[in-house]
Amino acid sequence: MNEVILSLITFLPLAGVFLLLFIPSENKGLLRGFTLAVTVVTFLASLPLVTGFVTNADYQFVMKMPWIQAGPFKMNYHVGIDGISLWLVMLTTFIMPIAVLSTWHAVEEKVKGYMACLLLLQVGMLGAFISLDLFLFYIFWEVMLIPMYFIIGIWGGKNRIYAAVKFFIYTMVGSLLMLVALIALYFKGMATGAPDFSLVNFFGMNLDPATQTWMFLAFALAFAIKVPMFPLHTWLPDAHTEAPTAGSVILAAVLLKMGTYGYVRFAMPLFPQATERFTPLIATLSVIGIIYASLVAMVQEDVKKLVAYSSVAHLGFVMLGVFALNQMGLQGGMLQMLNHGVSTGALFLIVGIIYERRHTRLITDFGGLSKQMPVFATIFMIVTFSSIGLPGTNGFVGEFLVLLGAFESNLRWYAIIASSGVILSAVYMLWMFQRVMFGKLDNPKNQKLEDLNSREIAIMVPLIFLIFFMGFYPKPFIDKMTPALDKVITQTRLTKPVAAQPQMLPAAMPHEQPGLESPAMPAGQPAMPGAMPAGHPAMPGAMPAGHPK
Amino acid sequence: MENIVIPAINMAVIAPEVILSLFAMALLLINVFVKGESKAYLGYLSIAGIVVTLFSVVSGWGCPAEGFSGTIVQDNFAIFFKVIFLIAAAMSILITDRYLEREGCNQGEIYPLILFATVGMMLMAAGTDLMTIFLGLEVLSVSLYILAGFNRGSLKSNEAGLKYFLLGAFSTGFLLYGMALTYGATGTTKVAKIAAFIAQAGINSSNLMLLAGMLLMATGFAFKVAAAPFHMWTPDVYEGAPTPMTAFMSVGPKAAGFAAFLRVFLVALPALKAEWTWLVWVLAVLTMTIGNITALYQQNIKRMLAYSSIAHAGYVLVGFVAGNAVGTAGILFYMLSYAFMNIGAFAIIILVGKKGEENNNVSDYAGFGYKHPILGIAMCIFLFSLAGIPPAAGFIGKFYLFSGAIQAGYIWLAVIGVLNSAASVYYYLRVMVFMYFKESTEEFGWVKLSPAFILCLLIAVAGVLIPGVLPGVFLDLAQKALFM
Amino acid sequence: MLDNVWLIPLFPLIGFLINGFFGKKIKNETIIGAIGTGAIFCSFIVSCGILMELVGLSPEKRVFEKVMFTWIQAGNFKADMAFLVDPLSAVMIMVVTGVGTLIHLYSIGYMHGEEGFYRFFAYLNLFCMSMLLLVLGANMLVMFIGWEGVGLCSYLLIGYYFEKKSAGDAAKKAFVMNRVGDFGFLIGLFTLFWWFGSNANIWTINFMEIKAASHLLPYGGVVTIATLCFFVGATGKSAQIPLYTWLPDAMEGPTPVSALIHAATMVTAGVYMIGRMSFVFIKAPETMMVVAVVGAATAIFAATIGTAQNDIKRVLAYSTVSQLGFMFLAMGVGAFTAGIFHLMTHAFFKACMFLGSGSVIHAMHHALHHGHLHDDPQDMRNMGGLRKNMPITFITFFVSTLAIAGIFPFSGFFSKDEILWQAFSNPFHGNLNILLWGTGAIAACFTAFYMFRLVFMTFFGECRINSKVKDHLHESPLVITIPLMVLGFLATVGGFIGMPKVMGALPNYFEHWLDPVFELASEYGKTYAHSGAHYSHALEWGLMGGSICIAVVGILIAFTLYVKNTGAPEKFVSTFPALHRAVYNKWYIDELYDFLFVNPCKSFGNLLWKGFDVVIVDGVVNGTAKLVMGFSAALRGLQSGYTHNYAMGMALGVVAILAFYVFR
Amino acid sequence: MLSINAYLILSAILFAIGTIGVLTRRNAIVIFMCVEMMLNAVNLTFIAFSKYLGNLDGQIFVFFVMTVAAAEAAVGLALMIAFFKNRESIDVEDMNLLKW
Repeated sequence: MNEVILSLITFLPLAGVFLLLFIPSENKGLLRGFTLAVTVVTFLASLPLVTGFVTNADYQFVMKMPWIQAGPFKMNYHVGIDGISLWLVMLTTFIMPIAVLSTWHAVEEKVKGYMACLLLLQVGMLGAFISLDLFLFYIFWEVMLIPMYFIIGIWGGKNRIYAAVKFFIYTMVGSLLMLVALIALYFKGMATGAPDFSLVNFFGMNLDPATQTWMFLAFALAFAIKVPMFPLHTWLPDAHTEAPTAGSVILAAVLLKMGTYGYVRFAMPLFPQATERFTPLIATLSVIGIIYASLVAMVQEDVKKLVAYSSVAHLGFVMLGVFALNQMGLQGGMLQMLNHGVSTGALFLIVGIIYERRHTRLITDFGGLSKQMPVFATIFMIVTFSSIGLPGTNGFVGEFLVLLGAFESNLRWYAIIASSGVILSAVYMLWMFQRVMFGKLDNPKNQKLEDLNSREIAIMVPLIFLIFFMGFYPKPFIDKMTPALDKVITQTRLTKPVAAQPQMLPAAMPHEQPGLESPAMPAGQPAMPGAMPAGHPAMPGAMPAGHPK
Repeated sequence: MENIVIPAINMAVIAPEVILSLFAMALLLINVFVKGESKAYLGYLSIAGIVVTLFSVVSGWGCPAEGFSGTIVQDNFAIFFKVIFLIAAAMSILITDRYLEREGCNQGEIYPLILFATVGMMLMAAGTDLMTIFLGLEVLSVSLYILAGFNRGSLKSNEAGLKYFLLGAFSTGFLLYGMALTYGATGTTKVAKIAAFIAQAGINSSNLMLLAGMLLMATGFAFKVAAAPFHMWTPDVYEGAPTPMTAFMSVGPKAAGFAAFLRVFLVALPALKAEWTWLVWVLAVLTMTIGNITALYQQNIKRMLAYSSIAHAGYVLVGFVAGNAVGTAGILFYMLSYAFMNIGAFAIIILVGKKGEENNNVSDYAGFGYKHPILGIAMCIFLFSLAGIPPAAGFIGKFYLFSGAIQAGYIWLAVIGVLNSAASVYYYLRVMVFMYFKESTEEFGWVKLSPAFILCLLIAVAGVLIPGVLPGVFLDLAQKALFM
Repeated sequence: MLDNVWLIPLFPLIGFLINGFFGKKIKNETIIGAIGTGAIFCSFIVSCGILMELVGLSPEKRVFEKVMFTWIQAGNFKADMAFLVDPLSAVMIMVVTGVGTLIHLYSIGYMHGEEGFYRFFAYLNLFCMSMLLLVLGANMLVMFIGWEGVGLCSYLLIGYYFEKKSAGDAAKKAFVMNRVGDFGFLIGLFTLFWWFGSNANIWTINFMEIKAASHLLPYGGVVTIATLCFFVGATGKSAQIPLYTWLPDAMEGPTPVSALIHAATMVTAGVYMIGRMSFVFIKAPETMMVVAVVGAATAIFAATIGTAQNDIKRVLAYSTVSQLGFMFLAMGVGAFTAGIFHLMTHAFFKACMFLGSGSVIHAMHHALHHGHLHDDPQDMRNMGGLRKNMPITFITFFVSTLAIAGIFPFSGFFSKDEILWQAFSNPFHGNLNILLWGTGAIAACFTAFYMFRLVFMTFFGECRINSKVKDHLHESPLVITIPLMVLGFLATVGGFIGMPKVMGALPNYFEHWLDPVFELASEYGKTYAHSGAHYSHALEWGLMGGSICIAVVGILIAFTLYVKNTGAPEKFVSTFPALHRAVYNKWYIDELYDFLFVNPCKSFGNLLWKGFDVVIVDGVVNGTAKLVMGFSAALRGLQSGYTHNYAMGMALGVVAILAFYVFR
Repeated sequence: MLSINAYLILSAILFAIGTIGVLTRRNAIVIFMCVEMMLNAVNLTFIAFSKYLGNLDGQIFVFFVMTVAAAEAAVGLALMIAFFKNRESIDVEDMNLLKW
């Protein structure tokens, strides 16, 4: 049973698409209801993943079936999740029903196609997260583009065609280069005995530096575009601004995570030396992205664009944390991915809600909405503060760990500069909030706005819940991902010299740095022995620094 | 004076060609003697002929044989290509009937001509003697000249036919001269013996005569496959020719050209591989780039697909440069999938077009996806496949071609290839932009589907999706079809 | 009881949830007010219990940590949701819950009839919870939740009248400036955590663990950096130079908010934080000096501005900034106990004054409302002679003013005098001590002056407002005056628990109480303190007298200018117009910040967006596309349609190929 | 006995003349005649080689080339007639409906 869950949730939406074709186009209610049902069922079906997940570094719920065997190539239908993908899969299945609900009435035209696109998108996203076969991953990675392209292009705003085409081609350029590297990697792997495209074959291959460099760059480019990292970000504001609410929500919540996920899953552990070499570059770009996007966000006139730029900044934090390459940073980065999915997803929902009512997103068209829409104001405020990273909300935990991790690694100065992004995020978010929600309700068009209806409340409540839950009790999330991330650290740091570690006083270093002593760590132990400072050998999972005796 | 030795004639080897030729001739006669308005039955008869031929072709799979003292062979390589030709011919025939009716040039000769062209292609694929290859090529070309100019009433069609004819003949000159020089340098016209002679005599690229012969032959084949800079006829001819024939031409002769190109260069001239690889490398880059970039600007969808077909020739040349098993198998697979996707796309173009080849502009597709959702989806599938986006066959094909190049160490070539591929996405997407992102301005009243048409589209969709999702068996066949 | 410390923040949280979710439905102000006040009162009871229990323990055992659950754990980093009870936090929770309860009570009356009554109480409860988390946090991160949480509540409450643009602006300003401070706090935290981890393999942010390991910390160096960062955090939260400008603007919030948040509790968080980490701060002499200098500078700087403000709350706001400066001065000279002591007394008298001013404003508002006048009810120029109309308010306000002015035996005297004495006599800053003391003394003089200016303008003289309105000026209801009386009482007598040793009448309870907390710090301090400088009791007595004299001088000046010779201020203004304008406009610091930071940020943002993002980054992208299109157009031109051109192309191709191979 | 080179050079010259003719002439029939000239140049090459090498392959090839040329001529002329009917010209400069 266990091994089919992943395939089930991935292809359930596809089955949904086929069934959708038999529902008459005029029956919009049924179309929406059916799609909602499919996504909800998918979500429910994905819950066993959390409950059944054993906290270790192994791939779980694995299914491996031969798929293509031709010539030198062997591709398998090889799926499975570990702590890294578990939450991203959950995020995807969780966000989909919300996305479907979010444009319940906003999309009145071509409902059938719209719903089909949403479901197809889900197939692509889930597939990409669960693939353990590089080729399979690539297929899903590309498949994702198509429905998103249509969602933006058909149901988008005024400038939608430009945005859709830009989105598609921009992403395509990167991913095709990745394809080249991927194939080259396979041939390299074949030479050292890799039997198929399964990801595990390619770890620890000790490629020569030049090869690593270009392959890493190819992978990194594809992922950087998706993230998006400065200066490859310009497709994002356009895509976000033009996409319908559900599109923006999914784009922000899940699609962008593909990029950062790609780094963690592929680019870094596959090419450790190149990762080390390019860490300064990527950290620099991340930090620039944080500051830059924040400053640009500050002066945006369109709420949605502002949120889009804030996404760029947030993802900059993720990248910084990931490339800190220590437990804190990576866990923070992963958590920040989830947080960003929840908070920014919620922000886009909020923008969608007012857009639906007013058909404008210009900040200057609003003002004083708090008076007219108190419930909305409350929710908006919570989400805003989550996005700012207020302690107690989810945003804080991730951001804090990222900065801490970066600070503890070699990226200290980057961390310090990035921390100033914390100030800027407060500036642009609160300024926007103030202009939209505070002040006098003097625009007559705003005076008749209705507060949230029950559907809108229903979509916001789970997100609000998560905002606080992850803010106050992120432990279950972190715990489940820890072993897998430790493995990533081990794989990526395999060849790293000790000198790259933080400076230590010789007298005061009784412990090994994480991951150095046991590169071939037996996966499956509850906590990574290699990741524990030897000072606390007997305390798996919990290591409060004791009082030095 | 020696005794004349009657060479071994093995008719079984050319059985498919014979069958198809007989059918073609019979159809010619029937066309003349049987009166009637509709010529559709000729189409069905030719389909029958193709099916019979197909069986005859396939039955030879796995049993290599040669005939006519080694001037023609029956090997898997030839069989794989022959299947492609037959599929292309059959699919083109399925969409011809409606088109001719609409354009008012309902003449039955078109079917036998298609069959003759197919025979020519089959000869090219099966020929192991420069002579046979040349003959096949000419049989094909002469038929195609007529097919391109088939719509006598249309000036565009006339022009296409005439241009094709003049340039085709011109290129034949080069090809022949190349063959002559090769003959002069090696003393034989049989590909296997050429290779043997080169190996035995130890001649290499310093032999200018052989080198010149090789290069001139390459230009001749490059013309056939529409590789830059010998591609310039392609857009004009494709645009002017009757659409079903454009579909046919863009697939069949290109595949045939590659079949001959591959056989001559890989079998006869492997010793000069270092020489011709660079040539093909340059050709590949030029072809991809020129094809794709020029296509970006096109408004006429037929012309756009013409440029796109140039680009696709470029991709295939990438596999050729690789010259290894993966690359070559990639060529075979790619030509097969290209047949499905390209003819499928042209089928839709026929449906959207009006008499006199109107409505062929991309902008005429505005809203098409909503008026005819199923056709729209089909068109999307073809276009995505052409763009090389999974899970369509076009992606797997490109994957294989580029894999070949990467395996052989031509990373930059692969990079140029994928960048081209990314650029190409723009113009394929553009069609979809109009199909889905713009509202229709007028009614699409002119789409009339016949069962044959539906069949053709079904085959095309299946032929794009099945090898796309489960390419294993097809790739396996392609691997087995290699003569190396 | 100690084990139930978690109840303290829980009650306000419950209050917040009830009022926040159901307040709108409840509607009844009494119930809402009762819930809000009751919640914090329950906390107060628990706090009392905890205090009692602590008192019962021997001094060295007065540390208790309660771990609730592991909040964040990642790699070596671990942060528990844990509470720390020790004498210091006990003082703080008493102040917060005690003053908090009074202010909640007061708010029931003050906020009567406001549209968002429930919202107000919900926020107020939320604030109390955050503040309690801040003071009870057992590690820096829990403290940081509270730290930012109070910032949030401050934001919400300053922006309570969100329809007023100025309120929204002020709220945002407060939050952003606090964030600047938080940035510092975070970096400080990182530094400390990193240092301990990499040098001592102690991966902790827990205060007690750091304390236990603090002997490993070097003097200066990295500790200076870390503490300076923390101090940046403190300047943000506690409105010190350079991040003080948000506090006066924060007066846009309702007056109880100003009393609770912007006087009694939140703004003192920075002081508390330094006290909490005294053992780290003391190890950085440079930081100590910076803290002292900034504190002294803020004290005098804000005091000067306070002299020229006409808005009653703004005067109090600047006075708060100034008094916070005193507290930082105390911290900076190593007089942690004195700082905390002043924190407490300040909480009493300043809360009392804010509430008193609220009472005045309340009355003025009502009166003006009756008279259908639109004058500013907060402008002191409209007031005068209110002592007759509002006796209770006047008396409580007056004693608090005496306290802040430092008149014996009011509470402020003891705390402020202690600070000044320590500034003079501390062993850390050498010759700087005189300057610190002098600045403090002058600031004290200014304080006495502007506070009495306020009192005189408000309560003395003749009412400067329309006479028909005058009759409508009433004393506020009991619910408002009771808190005033309690606070007034505390402001009067609160100082006795910290009576200086030289006086000898009472043991210095307060110092003894906090001794275990700051013991280690003074221990560390000794290693680099200048020895020998022993001052006689006579000098201490002398300075004490001096400071009273200074205060009296200030009062007399105020009396002269604003009671006896009311024309004098006008004359002064006309004599030194530029000076007055500068002071009145707060030395143009806001404008300076706008000029230096806000506007450049905006224009830089605009430049980046419209100049860089759109033109360059996107320009490259679209430019590439255009370039390719240009190529496309050019290549298309080659396709001339002429057969001979095509043939020529082919021929050239052949020639080129042949030529290449032949001539290579 | 002339050496093989003479034949080859002659045929090369003929081929070049044919090529230049194709490039410079504008009348479709003339162009086609130039193409025929190229083919015949090739034929000459074949024959020369055949004689020189002493095998018949070249000569057989020439037969085929001639046959094919005849077929091409038939088809080509038919196309020209069709074009002429519609356009009343067989000048290649008039064949420019299809371009770009």
